[in-house]
Amino acid sequence: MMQIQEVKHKEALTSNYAVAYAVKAADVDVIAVYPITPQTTIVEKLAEFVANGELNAELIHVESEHSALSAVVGASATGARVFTATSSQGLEYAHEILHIASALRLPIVMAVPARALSAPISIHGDYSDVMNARDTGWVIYIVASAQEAYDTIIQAYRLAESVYLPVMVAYDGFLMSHTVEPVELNDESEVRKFLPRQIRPYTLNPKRPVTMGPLASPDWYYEFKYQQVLALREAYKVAKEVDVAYGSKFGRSYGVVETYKIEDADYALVTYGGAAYGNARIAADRAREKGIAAGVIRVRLYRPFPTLEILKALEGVKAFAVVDRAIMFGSPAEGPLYKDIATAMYMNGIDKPAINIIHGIGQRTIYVEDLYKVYTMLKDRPGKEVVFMGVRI
Amino acid sequence: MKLYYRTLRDLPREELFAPGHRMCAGCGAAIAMRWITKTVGPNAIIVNATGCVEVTTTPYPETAWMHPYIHVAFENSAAVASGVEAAIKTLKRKGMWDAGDTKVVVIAGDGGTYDIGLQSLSGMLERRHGVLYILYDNEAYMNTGIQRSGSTPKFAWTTTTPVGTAIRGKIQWKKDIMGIVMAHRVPYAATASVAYVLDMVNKIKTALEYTAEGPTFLHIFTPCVPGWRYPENKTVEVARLAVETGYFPLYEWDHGKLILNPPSNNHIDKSRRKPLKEYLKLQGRFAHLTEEEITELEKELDAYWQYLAKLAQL
Amino acid sequence: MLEFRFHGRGGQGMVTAAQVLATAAILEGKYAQAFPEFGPERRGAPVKSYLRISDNPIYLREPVLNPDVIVVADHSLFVAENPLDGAKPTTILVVNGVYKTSLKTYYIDATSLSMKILGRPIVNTALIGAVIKATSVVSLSSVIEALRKYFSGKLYDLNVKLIETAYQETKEL
Amino acid sequence: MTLPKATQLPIGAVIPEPGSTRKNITAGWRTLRPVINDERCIRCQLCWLYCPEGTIVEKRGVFKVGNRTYDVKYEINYDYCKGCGICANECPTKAIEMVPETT
Repeated sequence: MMQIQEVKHKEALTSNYAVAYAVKAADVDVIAVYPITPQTTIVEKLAEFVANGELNAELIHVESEHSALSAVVGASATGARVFTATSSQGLEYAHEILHIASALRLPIVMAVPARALSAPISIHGDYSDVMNARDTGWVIYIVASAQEAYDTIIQAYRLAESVYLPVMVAYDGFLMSHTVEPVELNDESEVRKFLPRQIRPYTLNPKRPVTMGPLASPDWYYEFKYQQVLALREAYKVAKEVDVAYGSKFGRSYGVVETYKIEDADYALVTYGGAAYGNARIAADRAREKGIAAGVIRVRLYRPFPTLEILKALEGVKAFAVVDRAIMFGSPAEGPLYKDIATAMYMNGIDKPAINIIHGIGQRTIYVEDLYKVYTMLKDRPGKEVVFMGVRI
Repeated sequence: MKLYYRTLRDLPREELFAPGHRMCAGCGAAIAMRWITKTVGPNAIIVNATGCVEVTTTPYPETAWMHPYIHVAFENSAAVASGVEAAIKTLKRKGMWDAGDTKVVVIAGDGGTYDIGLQSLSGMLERRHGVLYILYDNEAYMNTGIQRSGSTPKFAWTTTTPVGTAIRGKIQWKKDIMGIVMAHRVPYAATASVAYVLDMVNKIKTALEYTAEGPTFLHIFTPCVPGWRYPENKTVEVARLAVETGYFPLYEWDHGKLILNPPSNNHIDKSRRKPLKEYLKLQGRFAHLTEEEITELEKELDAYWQYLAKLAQL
Repeated sequence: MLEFRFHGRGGQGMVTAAQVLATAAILEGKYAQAFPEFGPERRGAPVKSYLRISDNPIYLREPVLNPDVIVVADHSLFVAENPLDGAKPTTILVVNGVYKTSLKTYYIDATSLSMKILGRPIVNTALIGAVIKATSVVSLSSVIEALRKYFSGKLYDLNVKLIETAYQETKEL
Repeated sequence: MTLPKATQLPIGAVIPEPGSTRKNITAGWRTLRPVINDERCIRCQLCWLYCPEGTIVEKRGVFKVGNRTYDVKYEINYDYCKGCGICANECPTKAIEMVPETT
């Protein structure tokens, strides 16, 4: 029988624009944003949607990122569906409110095209900003394509509103934020069915007055922090369910960890984000041409950390390298993902050669050739070390 | 201002600020909170900046607030309120707001307004959110234990402006926050004092109603027992003397017009004001002042009154 | 997979040129990726942009190092930059005005043409026409459709006219 | 007293009960207690107006004091009075006296 394959319509969008389309589809009520490169084009697109009446939302042009997050905290507490976005210094500036947003248990969604931190000032991409936010109680996705950015923003609302936690969707500044790619957009009415309006247990409403953000003494404070621990554990389960539900409705799902040719791999690269992952796949192909059984693991859900999936993916490999695009100065190993995986392995009694590659800092180009070399390193001299790659030493 | 309440008999009777809170005995801000909550009525959302009022009214698992209330941080109450206001607007438009004409009221101290919160306040005023922002001014960081702020008056003792042999109290003048707010061309801004409750509640109500047009601002003078070092039964007396000596004039900025309110409307003529000394001598924070220093303060006060008189003529 | 590198100056529209071609390819059901050499875009400063078009999903996120097609908006860029860097023997050069190299070259007087039709020396649209003529990577009609995402009203009509004329007038050197 | 477990508390440290500081009796803060002499009280309302705690209670009814009749009477809710003495200080007829608390 002949199959008629439907050619799905795709738009040519940058990841930033894809995010804006997802926000529109989610029928967001309040958006507060402040311009910062490379995030700005998200706001520009959203402003266009609002100006054209395509999105029925209040767009608050705040005077800082700190106020952007503060305003969406206020709006979310009032029961609105909210969105904000920032990068780099903006995320640092708003850092204080990151902790508060998660502790107040507000389902805020924020996009972060990841960018390096000053000084010296760099407008280019790396993950220093996102990694500084990793312990703030937010759910953090790091996505690898404009399509995934679109899909994940929609998933993020469903997740956030199920577990009452804010969700950050991060991706490569410039390398994705400004790269036009094909994106299949969902029917907006279907997105809205996927994201039904929920009655939250507590919002600011004179009919049901509650106090939010009180003072907690040592007798009470810890319990609320522990609640957040539990909420993130719950988010780990729900994120997977949401991804499956999204996949069955819209035909695309990603898992919390994505793997490439890992099943029979001896050597693996573990990484996050579009450039490191995309180029690692090509490098793995090249390595396989040379007889090295190479595979790639991409962490999509970064917080809560998908320990089980990563350990499972690494089960069969002889050695692996973690490619980090951020530096944790003064750490025993300077890569943040490396630290997470090392902890996960140690706690599970696993000991394997594991190299930490630091690369792509301030958008230093991660060449396929560089990553290919990492596979040869893993094969020729597997050990435990931190390698600063691509830097003039 | 509109006269919503002509006599004390007209004042709202229902208490909307619960006792049992931990504000100091004799706290000036507590008097203000009582009258703010009563006057705005139940259909309002309170956004509170970090500060004395916040920590003393929300000791988990208790709250003194009977309104929906949120505290987020120190410097951002105006931004949070912007979000609350925008949310109500959109939810109304989408038919998802069931509470009717809900007002948004910020309550913030002088630290959260003059200093760390000035940026978000300016942003909120510039964007013209329909929010009533109420500053309760106790002229220092009292919550952290009496440190100087941009609102602390010249020569005042605080723990960070001690009276030493080389420097005696705060060196700088108090910032003119009303001038800053008025420069944003808000529909309405006013000063008020807990000693003049009738004037204060009419201004609260006026400012609240004007939020339909845009942001409004109230600067309420709230003496602080431990910070100003006076006996706890003297709060209203100190607040009254601040007005009677001309130190804290009562006036309002109504759509570009500056109007001095009684009794300050009589005070352009210096002879109608009580000597500043009467206000200063009640307070331990000014106990070290020399005659020369008092003269300097009086000179500056006269200059300020000349400035106000000019504004009132415009 | 076909890889393109565009050389221009801030304001000449070379980033948009890559995006328009990517959009046209995506309209045709192909995979494409267009991105600028990222930086704060400043009028007059040399800029590069990149384009990949493929029948399969594109995972590679390197700058284009060995382009199949090099597009140069302005002769002076041969002095300021080295647009031929990484060129292969099979690489095709598309250039505004006649410029002789060892590469197979297509040229168009994009400056005169854009001045004539748009009244402004914004050469990107003309060069898109030249690229289609040189490579047939997408159809002219797809590009005209893709242009709708970037221009509207009279400006759209003028750019369509510009692209069609450029397509006709592009010659092989 | 056993305090609730983390899972038993509302999320986000929300306090769902408005005005719940009423559970906290602040009577113990007092060293001096205000006592109203109803004979001297002229019902000017100033104590009620200025009390920071809202502890001056306005009672409606018919109250005969000497040869005068009032429709209102002021009493003090000693549960919350912190004894600041503003009421006594502001009273124009000195109808309120601050007397030492006896334990």
